[in-house]
Amino acid sequence: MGVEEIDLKAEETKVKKETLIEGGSKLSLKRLIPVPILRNLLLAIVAVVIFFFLSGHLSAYRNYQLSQVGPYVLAILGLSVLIGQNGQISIGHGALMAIGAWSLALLQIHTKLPLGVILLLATLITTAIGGVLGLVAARLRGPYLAGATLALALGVPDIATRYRSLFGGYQGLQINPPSPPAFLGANFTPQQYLAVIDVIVIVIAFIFVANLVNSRIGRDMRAVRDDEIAARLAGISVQRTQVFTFAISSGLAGLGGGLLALVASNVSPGAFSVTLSISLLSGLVIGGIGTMAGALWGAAVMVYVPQWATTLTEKFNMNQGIAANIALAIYGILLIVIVLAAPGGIQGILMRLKGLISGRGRQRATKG
Amino acid sequence: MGNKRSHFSKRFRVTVAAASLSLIAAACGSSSSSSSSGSSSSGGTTANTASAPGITATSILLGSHQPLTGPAAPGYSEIAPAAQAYFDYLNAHGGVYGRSITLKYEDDGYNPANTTQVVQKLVLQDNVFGIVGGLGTPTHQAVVNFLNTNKVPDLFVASGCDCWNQPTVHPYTYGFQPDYIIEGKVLGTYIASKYAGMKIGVLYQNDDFGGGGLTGLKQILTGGQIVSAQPYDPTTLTNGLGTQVAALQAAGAQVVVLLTIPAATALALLAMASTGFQPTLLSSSVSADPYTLGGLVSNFSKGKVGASILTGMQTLAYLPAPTDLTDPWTALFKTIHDKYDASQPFDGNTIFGMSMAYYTALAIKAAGQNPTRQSLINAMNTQAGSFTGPGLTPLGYSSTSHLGFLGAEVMQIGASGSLTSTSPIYVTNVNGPVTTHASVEAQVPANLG
Amino acid sequence: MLVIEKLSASYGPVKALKEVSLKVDRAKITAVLGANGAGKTTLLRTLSGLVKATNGNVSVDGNEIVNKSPEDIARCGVAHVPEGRGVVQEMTIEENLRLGAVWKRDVDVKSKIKWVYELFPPLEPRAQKAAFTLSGGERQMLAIGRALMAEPRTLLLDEPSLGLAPLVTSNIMALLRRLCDEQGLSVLLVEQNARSALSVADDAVVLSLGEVVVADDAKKVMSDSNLRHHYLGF
Amino acid sequence: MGCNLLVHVALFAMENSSLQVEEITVRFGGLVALDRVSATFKEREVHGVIGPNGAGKTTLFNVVSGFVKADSGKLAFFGEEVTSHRPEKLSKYGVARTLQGLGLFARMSVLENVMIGLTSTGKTKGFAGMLGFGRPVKEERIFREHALSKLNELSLGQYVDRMPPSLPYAIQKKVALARALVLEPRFLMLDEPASGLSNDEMDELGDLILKLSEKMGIVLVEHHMDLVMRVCNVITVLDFGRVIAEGTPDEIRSNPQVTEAYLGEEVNTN
Amino acid sequence: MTKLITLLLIGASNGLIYAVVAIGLVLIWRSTRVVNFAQAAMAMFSTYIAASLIDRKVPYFLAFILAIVFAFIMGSVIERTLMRQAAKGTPISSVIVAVGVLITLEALAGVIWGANLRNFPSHFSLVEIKTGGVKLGISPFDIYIFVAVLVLLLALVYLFQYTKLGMMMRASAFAPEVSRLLGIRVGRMLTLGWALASAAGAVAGMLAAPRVFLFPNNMDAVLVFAFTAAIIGGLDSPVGALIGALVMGISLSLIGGYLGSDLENPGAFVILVVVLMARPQGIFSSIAERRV
Repeated sequence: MGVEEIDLKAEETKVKKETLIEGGSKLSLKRLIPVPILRNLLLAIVAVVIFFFLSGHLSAYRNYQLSQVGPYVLAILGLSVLIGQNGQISIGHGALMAIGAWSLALLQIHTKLPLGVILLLATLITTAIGGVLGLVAARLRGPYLAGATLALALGVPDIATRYRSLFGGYQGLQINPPSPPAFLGANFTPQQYLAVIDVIVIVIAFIFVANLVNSRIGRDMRAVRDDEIAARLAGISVQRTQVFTFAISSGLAGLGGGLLALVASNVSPGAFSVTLSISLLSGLVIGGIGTMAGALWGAAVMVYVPQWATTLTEKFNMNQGIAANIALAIYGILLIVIVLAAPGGIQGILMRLKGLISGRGRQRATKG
Repeated sequence: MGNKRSHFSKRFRVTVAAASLSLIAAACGSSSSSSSSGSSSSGGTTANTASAPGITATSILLGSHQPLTGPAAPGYSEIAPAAQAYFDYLNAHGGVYGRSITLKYEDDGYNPANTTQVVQKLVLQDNVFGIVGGLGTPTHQAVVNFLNTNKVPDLFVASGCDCWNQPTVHPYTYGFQPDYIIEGKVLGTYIASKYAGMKIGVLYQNDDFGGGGLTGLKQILTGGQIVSAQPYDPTTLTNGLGTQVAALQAAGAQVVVLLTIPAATALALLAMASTGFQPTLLSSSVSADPYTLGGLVSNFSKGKVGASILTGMQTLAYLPAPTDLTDPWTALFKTIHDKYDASQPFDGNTIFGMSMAYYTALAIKAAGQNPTRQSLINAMNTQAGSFTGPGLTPLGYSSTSHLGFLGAEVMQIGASGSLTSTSPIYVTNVNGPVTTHASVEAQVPANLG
Repeated sequence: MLVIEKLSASYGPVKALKEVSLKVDRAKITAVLGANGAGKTTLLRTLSGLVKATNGNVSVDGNEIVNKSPEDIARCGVAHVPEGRGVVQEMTIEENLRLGAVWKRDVDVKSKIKWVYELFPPLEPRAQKAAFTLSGGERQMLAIGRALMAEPRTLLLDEPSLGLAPLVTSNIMALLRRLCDEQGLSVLLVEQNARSALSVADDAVVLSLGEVVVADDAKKVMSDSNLRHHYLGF
Repeated sequence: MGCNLLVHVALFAMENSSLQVEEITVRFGGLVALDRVSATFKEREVHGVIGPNGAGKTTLFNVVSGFVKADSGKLAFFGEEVTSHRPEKLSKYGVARTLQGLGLFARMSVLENVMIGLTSTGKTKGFAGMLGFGRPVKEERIFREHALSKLNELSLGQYVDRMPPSLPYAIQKKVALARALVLEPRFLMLDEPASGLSNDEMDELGDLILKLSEKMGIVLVEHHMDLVMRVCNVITVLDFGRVIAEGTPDEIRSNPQVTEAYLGEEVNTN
Repeated sequence: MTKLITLLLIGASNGLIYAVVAIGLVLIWRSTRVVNFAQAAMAMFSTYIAASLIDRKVPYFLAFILAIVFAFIMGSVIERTLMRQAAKGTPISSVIVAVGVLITLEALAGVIWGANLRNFPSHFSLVEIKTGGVKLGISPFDIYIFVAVLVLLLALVYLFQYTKLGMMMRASAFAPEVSRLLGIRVGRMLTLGWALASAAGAVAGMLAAPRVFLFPNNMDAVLVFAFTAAIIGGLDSPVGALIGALVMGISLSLIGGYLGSDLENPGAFVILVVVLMARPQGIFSSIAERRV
């Protein structure tokens, strides 16, 4: 009834190479392997292999620390897609992590499915629940959405205490941490195994998210974020895009929750308090909103800074109760300082440094 | 120590001497290689070696996870400093086999995800010999598998969950305080003997603590004697307990059993005082520490309610009362507290922490001059059942049971916060019958070295 | 008396004012005309400090005001009546009027309000109603009345005729002339409604793309064919 | 004027090559924003809509593009009556609209901004976007080619990688235009395209509009009369929500009512 | 029937405390568009100041007033030093800075006063009043809370409706640009908004503490309920906050009493979603701000 739709096949034959972006000279891998999936797969395999060998040189505890970062990377990545790409806020991603964690726990207890399948199912369950919540979220804006999601973070953990026989009540459910398969050898610690699982899951999630962000769907998300009116004029359904993004974002948080269950080998309400949701948001801002690498920095700060602050305070021979509180204060002050000094987060600082080094700082510092 | 001793009563001095003797006997029995003379700090025919992770010739490093910050910190944050204070005292008096004990306790904020992290750090990074007094059910559950897989001794978990008593599944984990179900059974037995036929109401926390206690109560009080059982959620305590108390009152409860944390006990007392509901009150050992509660309820109403609201309330106890300075252990702990832990209050949590430290020292000593993780577990399984100290009731440790205190006695809170016994000591296990027992509280030893 | 010398300002990426110079004497009205986007509103916003000037000087009665904060400029006796809905809609008419002199200590607010009600009779019966209940013309009256509360020496008006019926517009213009004469105000009047503005103004400038293209006596501008060209395009 | 209206009503036959509004009335609370407004926008014609501030021009655009629902009246695209339509559907009808100001996506590159113009033709659904092969990738390539060729056509090729706020205003305006044009619409609705442009830039815009009108119908809301008079075939004049005149630029120029609406009445200062 | 009345009274009295915190949130939201997560910690900190003063034998009401003065100053300082700086970034930056303040203040309280639960004197009896053997279901302290909240609200209403200062604050919140054109120093009004919100928080803290005791995290849950209450009311409206808070307090009490206390938190979520689905901007908010 109107526009002639673009005929994919006919157009494809007319692809002209010379019109590719002027900036195309900057990265050669993109040219070498033009199909994203192959390019990303290659990068992913390289990353996993490198990590696999690196992890062998780390102590069990270092590996464990690394594995702790993973769950938060995924949850923050989910938040980053939601807030950074789509402009919706959530102070309730801790609750979505909880949903993923309990899904994983119940599946592990009641089925004999392999770990990978369980993680996938936990992700899908959270995605579905996130889609339903997204219907509510799409009607709300700004602080109203923030408040609703905060109430979600408050309410969800109590479901576990209410339905004790299923969800384990206040003390929650026990998870058997995955034990490394025999072929990896006797020296392969469970901590190393957890860290490797973490990295594999993160890499897969990053590939999917990167594809999504670089696809039409991702662009629609950003269009809705920047200008709902203009997006509607371009034919984008704002509501559908927002619901979809909320579902995807929830799925990532759910996957993170599943990993957290494995890493903490336990799922209980105490691990999913409102504080967790707020920390995730802080981690996102500290890492840098809207960038994928920002999720890594944010999660690393969440895990390492409190531990580092504790180690620091332990050096001064003081009452450990006071030391614990001083460590907490250091974290709080650092949070304020980073946000005030670097509104773009750590990734923003890195991009600026990179810009300074390559002399092209003006152009790209605001990307994302 | 010598100049200190002059402060103590004559009776106390006698006690100390006797205790030293009994300890020497125990030590000789446990280790043929040891001929420690009790007071000498470097005794033993062989040299001290770094016999296990966390152990050097001169030191022992233990670990623990505690809520030092966050909503669960109030009260519980005192326990580990108190335990460390006892170790400081012990170290100043020769330590164990000349080794000083350090307790490295890390903050987990009562968040199980953090517990896993700090315990992994303590075990893998700091190389502690074992974990003692890890606090909380959900928190400790997150690490119990890890500790047992790695064969790390996991002594005296500070939680009354029956889940720690699984010698076949968790051979390295041992409980400490009476199991919540045992407490419930003891309370039930006491009620059956003293308040037969009266209507019983229960206010319980909706977790393993309150739920376990209720289970125990119901095992004894069959029939319709329990007229109402009201749960509360610890995360919504800011809304008070008025609704639950109103329901208990409406049900006509004459005796109310409180299976509550101290803050909730105080809130319940407040709600009762405000509506003039005055049932006979009984509480679990967790719920009623006269010091803590006295401080909290003293200002309910200017002079009208005050600490008197506590008077007459009966609570379970398996350790001496912090208010009872005539008890030699309380007196000793108070002295230690004043010297090493003065910045913290002296209350039930202090007694708990120091007692736990005392039994820890006993266990390590029993594990031999150069203990290993396995020798510690062996000592727990073979000797710990007969350990005595500040505890009032026998301990349940054996190769087939990892229960700690097997019972409790009922104490009544007096006008000035004093506690008087109103029952025999009840002893039981999770499934067996409840019997009475004589107090096993030991005399205070001179030192452990 | 308002003197503007070579004032330049940018609005985001757009250079909105380019070296604008003009002068308004005491008890005179200068009309600023021009199409949408010519920079009229930016000129007023720069004068009142809401937009930072990139260059140039502005003085009011001898005080240099360029790039001072809007509140300080207001306290120098410059009142800016912004375009359209420049009233605080959630507050009552009387509160809006009180706001006009809120920083000034030596004003007899009661008699001043009474005076404004005399100037704009439709306001008085609705004194306690929220401002959003007013019609467009009444809002404009309120905005002007409020600006007068602080006894300003210089009045900056942004399109007072916007969306008003011709009769209302002509009433407001007539009143403006009267105020100017009686109070000795310097008035800078930005208008799209050129005829009505020129009929009360002493002088006029026409802005086009941020530049002054015509500056002359109002009567002359009225008959100037340049005006027709720059303004209507024919 | 009354006469004009009558003629209009008589001519309102569903023309299948035009956009038609008939007797559209819109009220906001007590305010009548549009009062029985009728107009026919034809293909390959530039139709100007002018009037003083607040005359209802943008409201008319909003009714046509679906942001505002008319209280009464009819709306027809190419002979098909549109009862309730939403802005999301506009591009399906072959109608593109620019927004007042810019309406660009500030944190997306110029290329992405233009690619958004094609998004309604995309077939990639939700989760499939996560796959790095197959249709989504192919589709992206096609989108990119289309957008690039449109950008090159408008001499914007050198800016593809830039963020709009970092560009001169005139370039941003052009990007917005490129986004509207990338789908090759049958109708283009331009909402104040010249605001903020210099004289030279405005001339260039005029040339562009004339060139575009060879392929599509253009509806133009604009204040700059130079431009309107130069490019329009037909002009509709609104004042206080009503059509006060319609005709060729010459007719409008000589219409006293229009002059009155724009210049206002003289004030009797006595 | 008695149960219902008891639940209603308990809910209303909890609701009043949420209301004071919620009004603090509204004050800050209206003037600076920041959801102040630090409100809870600021209230707690001021309450500790009052408690320390009372421990040093300062009379209750003097301590009460001194704590409010302290809170007032603390609020101004936080706005001037941190929030004004944060306002230059994205809206989320401001929220995160507020979270940073929350964490830091709670940690500092832990350092200074320790993590232990302590009591806070109620000054008035918490025991239910009886007249001629008939229980009234409320205690003198309940009446005190009611009166204190009423006084606070009336004081705020007086300030905002009948004083020049209040008028300037309202104008600054509704129309900052117009206000600046009228010579109002909008920046100072923002500082004052934070100061007043902080002072209101101190009142809430001191009213809540006798019943929930005092510890570094004692106001966290109250903040979450107060935030949901403010949202129900529409974040721009102090009256909305009061009504939202009463709705929240009473609903939670009824849910806890009839369905079980573990459904209170999920209940808060359900109530909020139901209200927001009907009114996405809260019940009392003014017009939505969307442009075409």
